[in-house]
Amino acid sequence: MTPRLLSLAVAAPPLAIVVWLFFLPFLSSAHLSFIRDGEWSLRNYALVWRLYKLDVLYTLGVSLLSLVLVIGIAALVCGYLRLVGHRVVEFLFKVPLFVPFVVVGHGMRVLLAPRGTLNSALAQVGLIDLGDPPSIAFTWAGIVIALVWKNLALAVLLVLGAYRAVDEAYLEAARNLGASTFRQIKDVLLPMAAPSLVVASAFMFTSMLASFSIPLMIGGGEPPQMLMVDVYYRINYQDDLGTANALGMVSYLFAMGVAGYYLRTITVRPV
Amino acid sequence: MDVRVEGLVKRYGRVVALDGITIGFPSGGMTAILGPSGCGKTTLLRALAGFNPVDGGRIVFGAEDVTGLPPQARGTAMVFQQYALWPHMSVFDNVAYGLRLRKVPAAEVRARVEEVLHLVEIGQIAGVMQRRPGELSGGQQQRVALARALVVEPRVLLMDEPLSNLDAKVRQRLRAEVRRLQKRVGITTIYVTHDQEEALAIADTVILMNAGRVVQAGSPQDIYFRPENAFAAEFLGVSNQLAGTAEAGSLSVGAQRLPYTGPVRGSATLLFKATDATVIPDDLTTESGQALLRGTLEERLFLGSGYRHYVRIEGESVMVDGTEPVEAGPVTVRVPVEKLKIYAMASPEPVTDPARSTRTL
Amino acid sequence: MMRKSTTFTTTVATLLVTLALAWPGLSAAQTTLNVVTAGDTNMHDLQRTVFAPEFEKRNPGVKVNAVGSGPGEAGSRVIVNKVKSQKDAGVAKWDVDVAVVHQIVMPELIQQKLVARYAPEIGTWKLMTAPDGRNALGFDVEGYVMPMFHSQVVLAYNPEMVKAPPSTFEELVAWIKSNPKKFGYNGVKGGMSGVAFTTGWLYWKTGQYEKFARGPYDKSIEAAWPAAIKELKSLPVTLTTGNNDTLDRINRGEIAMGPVWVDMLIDLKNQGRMDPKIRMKLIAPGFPGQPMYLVVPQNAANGSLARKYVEFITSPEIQARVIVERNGWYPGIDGQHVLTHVSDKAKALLFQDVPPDALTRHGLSFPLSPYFKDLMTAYEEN
Amino acid sequence: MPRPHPGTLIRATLRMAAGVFVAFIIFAPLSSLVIWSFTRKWFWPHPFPQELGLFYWRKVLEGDLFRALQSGFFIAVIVTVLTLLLTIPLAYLLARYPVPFKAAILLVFLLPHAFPQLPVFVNATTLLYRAHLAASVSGVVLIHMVGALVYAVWTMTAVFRSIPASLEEAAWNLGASRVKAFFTVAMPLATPGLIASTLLVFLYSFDEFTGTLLVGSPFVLTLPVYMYRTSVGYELQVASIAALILMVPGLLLLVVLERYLKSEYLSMFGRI
Repeated sequence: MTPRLLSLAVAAPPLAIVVWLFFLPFLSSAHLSFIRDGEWSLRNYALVWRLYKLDVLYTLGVSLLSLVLVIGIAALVCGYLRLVGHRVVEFLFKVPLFVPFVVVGHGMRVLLAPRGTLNSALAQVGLIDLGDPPSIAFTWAGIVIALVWKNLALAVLLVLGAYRAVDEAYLEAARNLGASTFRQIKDVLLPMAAPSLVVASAFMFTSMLASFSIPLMIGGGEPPQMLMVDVYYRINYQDDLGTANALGMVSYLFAMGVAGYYLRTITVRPV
Repeated sequence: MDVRVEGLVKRYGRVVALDGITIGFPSGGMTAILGPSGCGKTTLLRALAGFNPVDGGRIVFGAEDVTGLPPQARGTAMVFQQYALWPHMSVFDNVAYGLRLRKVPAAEVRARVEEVLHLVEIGQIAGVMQRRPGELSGGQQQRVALARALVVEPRVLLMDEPLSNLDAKVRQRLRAEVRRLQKRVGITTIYVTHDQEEALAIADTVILMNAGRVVQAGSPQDIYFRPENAFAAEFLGVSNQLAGTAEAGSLSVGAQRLPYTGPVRGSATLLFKATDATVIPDDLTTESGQALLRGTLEERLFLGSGYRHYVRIEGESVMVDGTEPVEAGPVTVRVPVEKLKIYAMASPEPVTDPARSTRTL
Repeated sequence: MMRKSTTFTTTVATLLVTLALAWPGLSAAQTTLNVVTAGDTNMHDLQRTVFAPEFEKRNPGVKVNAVGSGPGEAGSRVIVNKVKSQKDAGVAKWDVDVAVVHQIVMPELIQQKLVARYAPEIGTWKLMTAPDGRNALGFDVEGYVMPMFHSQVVLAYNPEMVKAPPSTFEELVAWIKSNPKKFGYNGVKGGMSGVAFTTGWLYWKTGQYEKFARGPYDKSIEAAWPAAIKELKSLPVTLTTGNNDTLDRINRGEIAMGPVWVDMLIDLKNQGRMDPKIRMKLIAPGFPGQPMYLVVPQNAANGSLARKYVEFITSPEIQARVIVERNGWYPGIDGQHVLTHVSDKAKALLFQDVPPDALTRHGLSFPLSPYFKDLMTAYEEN
Repeated sequence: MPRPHPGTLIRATLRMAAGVFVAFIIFAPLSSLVIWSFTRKWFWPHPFPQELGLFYWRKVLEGDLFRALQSGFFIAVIVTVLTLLLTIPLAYLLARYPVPFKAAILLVFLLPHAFPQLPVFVNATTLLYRAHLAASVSGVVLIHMVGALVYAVWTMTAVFRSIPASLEEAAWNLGASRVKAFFTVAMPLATPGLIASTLLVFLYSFDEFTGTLLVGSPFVLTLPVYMYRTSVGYELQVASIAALILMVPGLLLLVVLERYLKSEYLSMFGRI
C-alpha cells in the first residue's frame, strides 16, 4: 500500500462518521427546510418569519449581552490575575469548565427560582419579600447569568493565555511611566491581546447562540424563547421537521458568519 | 566512504531547493557546506540522510546507489541542530538506542557507550549517563548528540549546524574538538553551517552554496583568497561593495575614475575586504599597484585590536580597519590592486578568473 | 525508558478486553419484555418499581425492561418514531413490546399499522366500558387500546392563598384579575395540563364543546378562537414551563392556583413531595381529561407476553390495589369491578376534592385531532 | 522590626474579600445542589429545609440513576477507546506527512465546532433510525463519536505537531523503522498530551446531552438525560443528586490534573 493510500485508509473511518452524522444531516437539514407537505416551498420560512422573528432577535440579544458581559468581566479579571495574581481566584474560575451544561441549568434554576435558595437567603437578611419575590430564573436574566457563569471559565482561560503572552517589558514600560493597574489593562494588555479576544468572542457567541440545555432548563414558559428550544419543541411537540429545520437554517446562517471568521484565523496559521 | 551526488534535484512546490547539484565528498575528510539560510544546504544534508525523497539525480555512497533507500538503511548518522536528544530517555539510553536496534548484547552496549562518551570527553561519565538530556548544559548535550551518532560507527557522519545553539566561547572550543575527533575516527563527515569562519576553520573542503546550486568548492584557502564571484567574495569576510561602471581603460565610481584594463564592461561591482584597505588623510598622489578612492571619514569605532573607520565614498559607506586612528574629515582609501575585485554586476558567474582580471587593473 | 507508552498501551488493551466481555452482557437477548412509557418519571417508575417486579414474580424467566421515553407527548412521539423506523426498515421483530402512550398519537399509530388490534383477545376487554377506550380525539381506536387509568385536569390551589376557590370560569377570571400573576399555567407547549386549560377556556368561550369533541370537523367554527385566545393571553397570569413546573410553583407558593393533572398531584402527595394542604377543584363548564393507553406494537417481539402484561395491569385486582389504592388515580376499566376491592379510606380520598358527579358533569374530552392541531398554531399566532 | 505599611493590610483584606466573593459566585449554584440533595421536605414558606437526611441518596442508588450512571460510563469508555484507536494514527499522519487533501480533512473536523448541534443531530437521528441504530448503545456511541472525534483530531494533531520531527528522524537515522520510531519516540513523548485529550473525550461523552436525548430514547439512558428528566419533572432532590454525581469526574480531574493540563486542552473542556 502506498503511503498516500495508507493515510487515506486511516482517515476514512473517522471521516465517514463525521460526514455521515454531521455533514449529511446538515445537508438534509437544508433540504427539509424547503419541504412542506411533501413539496418544495418557502412556507416553512414564512412560518418562521411569522412566529419566530421575535425569538431570533431575543436569541441574538441574549447571546450578545452574555458575550459582552463575559468578555468584559474576563478582560478585567484576567488583567488583575496577570498583573497582581491570585492563585485561588484563578483556580476558582476554572471550576465551571468542568461543570456540564445540564448541571449549570439545574443548579441555576434551584438557585435563582423565585423561591430558590438565593431569594430564601436574601429574605433571611430582610432584603426581599418572599410574598412577592423577584424572579431571575425563567427570564432572560436567568439565561444570561447561566451562560455567563458557564462561559466565564473559558473566557478567563483564553484571555489570560493571551495576556500571559504579552511580554513583561511592555508592562514594565507602562508602569515605569506611572500607569495604574487599570491603565495597564486598558492601554497595553487589552489592545495587544485583541486578536485572541476576537477569536474567543466569535467562538463563544456561536456556542451561546446554539445553547440548548441551559435555556431548556432555566428559560421561562413564555415567549420569546431561545432558538434551540423552539427547534426542540417544533420537533417533539408538533412533529414539524420542516419548520424546525428552517429555524435550524437561521441559526446556521448566524453561525456561518462567525465560522468564516474563525476559520480564517485558524487557517492563516500554517497547518 | 566516498560520497557523491549527481544532478540532485529537490523541489518544494514551485521552489527549487536543489537545482541539479553534482559534487563529491572525499572519503575520510571533513567537508563543510556553507551558505546563507535558504540556500539548500540543509536540504542537501537531509537528502543524504534520506529524510526527504529527491525529485531527480543520484546519491552514491562508495559504489552503492542509496538514492531509494529509507533513512534507517543508509548507515548515516546525524547530529541535529537542536541535538534531537530524546527528552524521555537518559543519556545512556539515548546513546545506546542505535546499538540496541542492532541487537548488540547488553554488556557490549554498556562498554561501547562508555567508550564513546569517553571519546567525546564528556567527563564524569558515570554521573552523566543516568541523567536526562534536559539536565545537561548545551555543550554537554552537543557531546551526547555526537556520541549517539558516533557509537553506531556510521558510514557517513552528518552534522547540521551542530554548534549554532552554543555561546561563542563553547563554540570556539568545540570547533577544535570536533575537528580533532573527526581526524581521529576518520569517518567521512559532512558539516552544514552558515558561519563562514566556522566552515573555514573546521573543514578540509568547503562547498559554498547559493540558491540551490554550488557556487564554489575547494580548500578553505581557495575559497577565502580566491572567491570566484561577487557572491563568494561578499559571503566570506567583512566586505565592502561599491557600484561602478567599467569601460575600456577606465572604471568610474561616481565621479571618480580609476584606471582599468580588465574585461568587464558596463555596470560592475567593486569588492574589497575591510582588512585589506587602509585609510590615509586626503592624499592625491597616485601609487602604482594601489587603487585610491576619495571619501569622507564619518565615524570611528575602537575595536580593541584596532580601529574601524566608516568612510563615505560617492554616497556609499565602506569600512576600513586599521591599527592607528584617523581623524574625521576628507580621506583617501587605499586598496592594493590585487585585493580589489571587480565583477560584472548581475552576473553571478565570474567573467574570467577574477584574480587575474584585478591584477591587470 | 518506554514505561509511559507501555502503561498507556496496557490501559487501552485492558479496556478493550473489558468491553469485549461486557458488550454481550449489555445487549443480551433473554426473554425480556420491553415496556416503554411516555410521560413524566412517575409514569415509568410505576412500571419499573411496581408492575415489573410483580409480573416477573408471577412469570418466572421473564424480565421486564421498563424504560421512559420522556415527558409529555414528546415521549409518545419518540415511541411512534421508534416503531415506525423498525417497520420502515422491514424488521421482523420490533423491540417495543408494550407502550404507554397519549391519545394524540393514536391516529398515526393505527393508520400506519404500527399497533395491533389486540384488546378483544385479552380477558379484561369486557371490563372496559369507558367511551374514550373506544374513541380518542374523535378517532376510532376500538380494540387497539386498553386505558391504564383515566386522568383529569383540575385546578389545584393553595387554600391559604385562595380562601374561596372559584367554581366557574367566570369566577376564575375575576380571581385572576384581582390576584395578578398568582394564577399559572403552562401555555400549550410545555405539556397537556396547559393544553387542557386552554381547551376548557375555548369550550367555555365558544360554548361549542359538543361540536369540537364529537365532530364532524368544521374549520369555520374556529373563527371565534382568535378573540378568545387574545382575551386569555391578556390576563395577568404566570406562564410555567410544564405540567411539573405548575405543580412545583404551587407547591413553593410562587403561584396560588393552576391547572394540573389529578394523577400527578396525588402522586406527589403520596411521595411526600407535595405540600399536603394543596387542594383541587373541577370548575364549570369543565376541563378535558384523558386516559393513558396501553398499546401493543404490530410486530412486538413478545406479542403474547405483551398481551399478558396488559391483561395483568388492567385486571381488577391490580387496578384496585395499585391504580386506586396505592396511587389514588381513576381506574382504566369500569369502576364497578374495581371499587369493590378498594378500601373505604382510599375511596374517600379518591373523591375527596372531586366528587363522582362533578367528574361526570365537568370531566370533558379533548377536541378532535384536527381541531387539536389547529389550536396549537392558533395559540402561538394570537 | 518595621511596622507594615497600612496599605499592605488593606490590600491583604481586599485580596481575601475578592477570593471569598469569587468563591461565592462559583459555588452558589453548586451549593444549592448540595442543600437540595439532602432535603427530605421543604415546603413554602419555610426559608430552610424542614427535614434533612439521606433519604433520596438511598433512593437513587437503587433506582434508575444507578443504571443511567452505569450505561453512561460504559458508553463513555467505548467512545474513548474507539476515538483513540481511530484518532491517534490519523493525528500522527496529519501532523507529520503530506496527507492528500489535508486541508479538507482538517476542515471536516473543524466545521462541526462552529455550527449548532441540535438541528444537525435532529437530522442525524433520522439517519440513525433509518440505519436501525437509534435507541441502541451503538447509536449513542456513534453520535457521541461525532463530537469526540472533532475534539480529538484537533488536540491530538496539535500534540504530535508539538514534538519536533527531528527526534524521530534521529531514530530513523540510527536504524529504527518508522513503526519502531513511532512507538519508542513519538508515543512516549506524546503520552501526556494524549492523556489530556483522552480525558477530554471521556468527559465529553460522559456529559453529552443533546445527542443522547435525541438518539438514545427510549432504551439508552445516560446521567445527563436522566438528570434533565428529573429536573423538569421537579424531582429536585433526585436531580440535584444526579447533578452532583455528574460533576464528580470533571472536578476530580480539575483538582488532580490542574497543573498538568495545558490551556489549549483546558479550553476544549469548556466546549462540552
